[in-house]
Amino acid sequence: MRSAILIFPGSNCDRDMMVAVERITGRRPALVWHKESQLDPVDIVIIPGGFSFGDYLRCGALAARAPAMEAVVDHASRGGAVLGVCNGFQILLETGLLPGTLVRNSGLKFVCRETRLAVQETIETPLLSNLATGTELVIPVAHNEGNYFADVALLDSLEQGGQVALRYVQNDPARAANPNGSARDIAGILSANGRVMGMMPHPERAMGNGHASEDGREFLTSVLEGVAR
Amino acid sequence: MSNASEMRFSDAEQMGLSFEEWQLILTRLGRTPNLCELGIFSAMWSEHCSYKSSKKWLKTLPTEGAQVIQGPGENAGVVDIGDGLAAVFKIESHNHPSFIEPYQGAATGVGGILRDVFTMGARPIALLNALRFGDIAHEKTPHLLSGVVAGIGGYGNCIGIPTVGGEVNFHSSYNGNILVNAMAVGLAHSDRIFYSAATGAGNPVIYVGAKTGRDGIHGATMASAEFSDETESKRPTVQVGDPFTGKLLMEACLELMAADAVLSIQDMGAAGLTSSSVEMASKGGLGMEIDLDLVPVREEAMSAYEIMLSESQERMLMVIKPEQAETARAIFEKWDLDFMPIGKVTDTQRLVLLKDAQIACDIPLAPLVDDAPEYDRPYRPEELQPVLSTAQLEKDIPLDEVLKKMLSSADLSSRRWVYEQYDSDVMADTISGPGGNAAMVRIHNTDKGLAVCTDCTPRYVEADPFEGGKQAVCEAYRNISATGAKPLAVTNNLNFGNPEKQDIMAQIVGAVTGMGKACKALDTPVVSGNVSLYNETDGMAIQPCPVIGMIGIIDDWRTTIGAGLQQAGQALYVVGQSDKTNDGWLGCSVYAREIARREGGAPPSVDLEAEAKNGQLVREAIAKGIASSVQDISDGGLLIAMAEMVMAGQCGAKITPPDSGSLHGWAFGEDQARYILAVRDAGEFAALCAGHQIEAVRIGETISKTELTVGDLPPISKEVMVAWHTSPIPALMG
Amino acid sequence: MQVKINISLKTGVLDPQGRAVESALSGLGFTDASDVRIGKQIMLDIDAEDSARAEQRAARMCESLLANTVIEDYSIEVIDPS
Amino acid sequence: MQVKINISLKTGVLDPQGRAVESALSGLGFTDASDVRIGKQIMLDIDAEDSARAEQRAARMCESLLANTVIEDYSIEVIDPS
Ligand SMILES: Nc1ncnc2c1ncn2[C@@H]1O[C@H](COP(=O)(O)OP(=O)(O)O)[C@@H](O)[C@H]1O
Ligand SMILES: [Mg+2]
Repeated sequence: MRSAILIFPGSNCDRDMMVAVERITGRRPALVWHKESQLDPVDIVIIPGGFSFGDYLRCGALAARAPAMEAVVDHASRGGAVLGVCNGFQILLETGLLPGTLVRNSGLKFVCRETRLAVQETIETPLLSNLATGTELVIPVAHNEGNYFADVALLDSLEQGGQVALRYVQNDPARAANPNGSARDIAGILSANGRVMGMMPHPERAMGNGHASEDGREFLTSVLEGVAR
Repeated sequence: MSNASEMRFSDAEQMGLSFEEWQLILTRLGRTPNLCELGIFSAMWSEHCSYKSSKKWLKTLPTEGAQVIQGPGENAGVVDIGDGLAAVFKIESHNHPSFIEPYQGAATGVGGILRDVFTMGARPIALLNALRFGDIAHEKTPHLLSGVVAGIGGYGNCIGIPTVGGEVNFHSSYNGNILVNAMAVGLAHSDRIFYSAATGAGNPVIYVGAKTGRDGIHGATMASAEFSDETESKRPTVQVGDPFTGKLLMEACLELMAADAVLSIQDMGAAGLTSSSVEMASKGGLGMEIDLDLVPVREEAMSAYEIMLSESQERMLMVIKPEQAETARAIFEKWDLDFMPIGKVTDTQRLVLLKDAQIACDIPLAPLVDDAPEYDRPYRPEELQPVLSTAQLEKDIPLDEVLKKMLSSADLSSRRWVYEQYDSDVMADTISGPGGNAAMVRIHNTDKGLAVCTDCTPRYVEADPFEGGKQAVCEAYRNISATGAKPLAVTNNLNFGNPEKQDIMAQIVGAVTGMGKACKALDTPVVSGNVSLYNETDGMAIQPCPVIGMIGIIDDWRTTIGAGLQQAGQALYVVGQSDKTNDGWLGCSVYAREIARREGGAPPSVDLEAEAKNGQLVREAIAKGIASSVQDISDGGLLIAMAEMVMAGQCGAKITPPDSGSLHGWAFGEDQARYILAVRDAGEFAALCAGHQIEAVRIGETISKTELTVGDLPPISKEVMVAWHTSPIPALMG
Repeated sequence: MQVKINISLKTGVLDPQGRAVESALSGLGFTDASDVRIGKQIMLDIDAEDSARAEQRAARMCESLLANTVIEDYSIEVIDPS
Repeated sequence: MQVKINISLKTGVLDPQGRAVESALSGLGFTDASDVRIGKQIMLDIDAEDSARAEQRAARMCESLLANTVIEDYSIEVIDPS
């Protein structure tokens, strides 16, 4: 299993993701600096969370124009797998590898809390291979702009096309399931070919071993085993 | 004032210097200073940089111990945590800037304290804060609270250091003077700590980081002046934080330090280039020469005075090994940061500044540092407050109604609205974040955990500065102990009013003395700190707030436990309470303020020996796996602590009040040195207590229903308590 | 040449910030405000011979970075065609 | 009445966002852009009799919420005084 993690100035979950992937696969991912324009062949590229370029202008906008992202677009166009988490999701949207956009949380505040996700019925994808539809996972979020927005036509087509991968569902009965106002409770989506996924929750922060939940490990294991096949 | 014209006393006075200080400058220089020189003196001699009112008393604090690698006097304190690692930490205030511009003031406070920590070669691993706002109903409070919290999150979340703990309280004395104290904790190799003393005459002095602008000029003197409505309207140029550049600067500095290129390094905090250059040169017993035309600036026509006193953020000054200059430059270029040799170390013991090919400043360093005025300010303690009896305070109100009022009071209600705006999980080593006792972060890749917290109870300090100073240390000690970690050392932030007033000075003296005594008794030396005085508006002083930031260490983070009750059928004990204290100490308590509507009265006294003994017992009960949850008893007393254990837990509790005495005193009294424990095995626990010669009182047991039952009173469900507890702040903030 | 670029959300695109500001305004008693939308204004200097050329360059910058044309519109104004 | 409010940082106040955008532009080959400053543009509807009154209300809104007058300046334009 060969993986690569992109690093932009301002990325801050790169180490966390590296530790998580290495723990699962036993192999350290390649770390790719944003100025590099070439990618060695890998089974998956992971774009980690953080505040690439300070979130300035629009989240992910400046990172999406970095040389390394051209290489990622190439990799994806050859059918390569890509996972973007949090800021990584925002970058994938800015690059156009995924449709729609993420806007400010409806509460207009940064939100860091546990959420419960339900795996949706999707098109064929290696990224959710081990996870049955309906599987529920407790994984935390931490973001300012995680409110997924698309027009009704796009939302309908995502749903009909099986591109909605994860939705927020009730966790704490005393609180709303959806932490950010995201359209139709969407927490993660897939590209039309099922090989690019973006999600707001941070699986690398739910690895057991001192974390409140171990479900992120289950999730990442599914992703990594799926793309290694 | 123009740079060329000769300065007069009136100019010095405008900068906050006294006539004696002005005279001293004339004598030391043997001539009249120019504007730039006078600005440098006034900044270095300001309260903020020189600690002139507090130094005498700070010297009385215990600063030594086997665990201490570096005590006060550097950018941050350094404590040995074993395995070749050290914890580097400090707390710092940003009170005045945060009142003027809450978001940026708080954000730059976080940025500044982070620089203090990574300047020493440590990678920051945790952030905390201690906040005080005015009355929750005051018109400015929501605006200030939301701005400060967003600013703290804005910086910490972006730079990627988890904010894991802190405290927020409200009191009308902070209506015009909020407190924003930020603490950072970092991790370094104990043999690779970096210091600020310049070395080697001839070595290059390098400026790195962001460019210099006209931000916050004379912030250090502003922080040392009393507030009036006039200063608010003057609105000095506010510093703007740039956490993105801060992150790049942090990564670049840590990379450069790993490359073995740095000889000495100092961040540019208060008084910017002035204090950094003066401190580096004077600590090294050397001099420095800087060409101000080489300083990267982002505004045109900046004068020597402005460049020296700018408080632009995200900047550092370093002395590097000359042969490593190119390596260093390459690292900073990689991170897109300015890297500029601006001068050199000299052996003249003078600070010489060039501007436009002329000498803009040439002053001996000794007077700037050694002659910085040190005052022995007179003080007159206020008379001690009377002890209020339970009978004087107890109100005839049903217990559940009191519990409701207390849980939903400004000071005891849940802070979830606040801490959910902080990324408390980034770095993926947070074992327990905000919302419990002390927070715990794992030492990356090891079994060890670092417990951290901030604490102070201003109403106690106001009523009795000495006991209140002791209590702040003890409360932190209890919070650390309740996680199972061993308390190691403290940093402190002394927030007080105007020290020129004798009653305020007496508060400082009392609190520092009490704090010192407690730190000594508990073997938690003071390794760093900060002082913020003149927290007054139009003559109204704040409630004194000497905040303690404490760290502790646990050998195996897996053994730590939380406050939440885990399993039904376990015995609940109170440690530190004999049957005799069942009457409870209500004076100066939250109960007294919220229910009896009476502030003041003597606070509970603090028994340092009991604190040490009880803390030791609790840590052992955790280490041996006897206790399954622990909560220390602080604000609001036993019943509040018990309610918190139910709200955070998986099961409920049924407890029984004593047969006699005051029910409210028992439930809400704030006697010190106490903890509630849920234990797996009552027999083992009894044996442990007997071994320590400590009496623990069994008050009840855990039950499977998630509710709290007190004696024969109707049970109160967890859901109801959580609703009381979590709604007040969101309701206020809309 | 100083150029001003206004970037606004396309109609139909959710503007949570605009909404929240509107409700905050009404909470402060400004019930006469409605339809609040928040956009960006970018001021910059473009080194160009004439204003037509500056405008052209600005448009290029918008297309390739400054605006997210999926959800945003932009307009350009050359302020100081000196 | 439609009102446009521009909010910009006061001169001298650091604009980290503008700086980052400027360097991204130059990385994309737009080396002709400099001095990038980013502000906000707020569009809103104000229910008022005339444009003088609308402008007055907008100024009040800026002072009490929309602008952070410690570090920002604002300007108001009544667009559609119909
Ligand atoms: N209350 C205090 N207790 C102990 N040490 C203190 C206290 N206040 C300040 N110090 C120490 O004095 C030194 C100067 O502090 P400060 O001026 O805040 O540093 P900086 O210039 O980095 O902000 C530091 O080493 C700090 O730890
Ligand atoms: Mg410092």
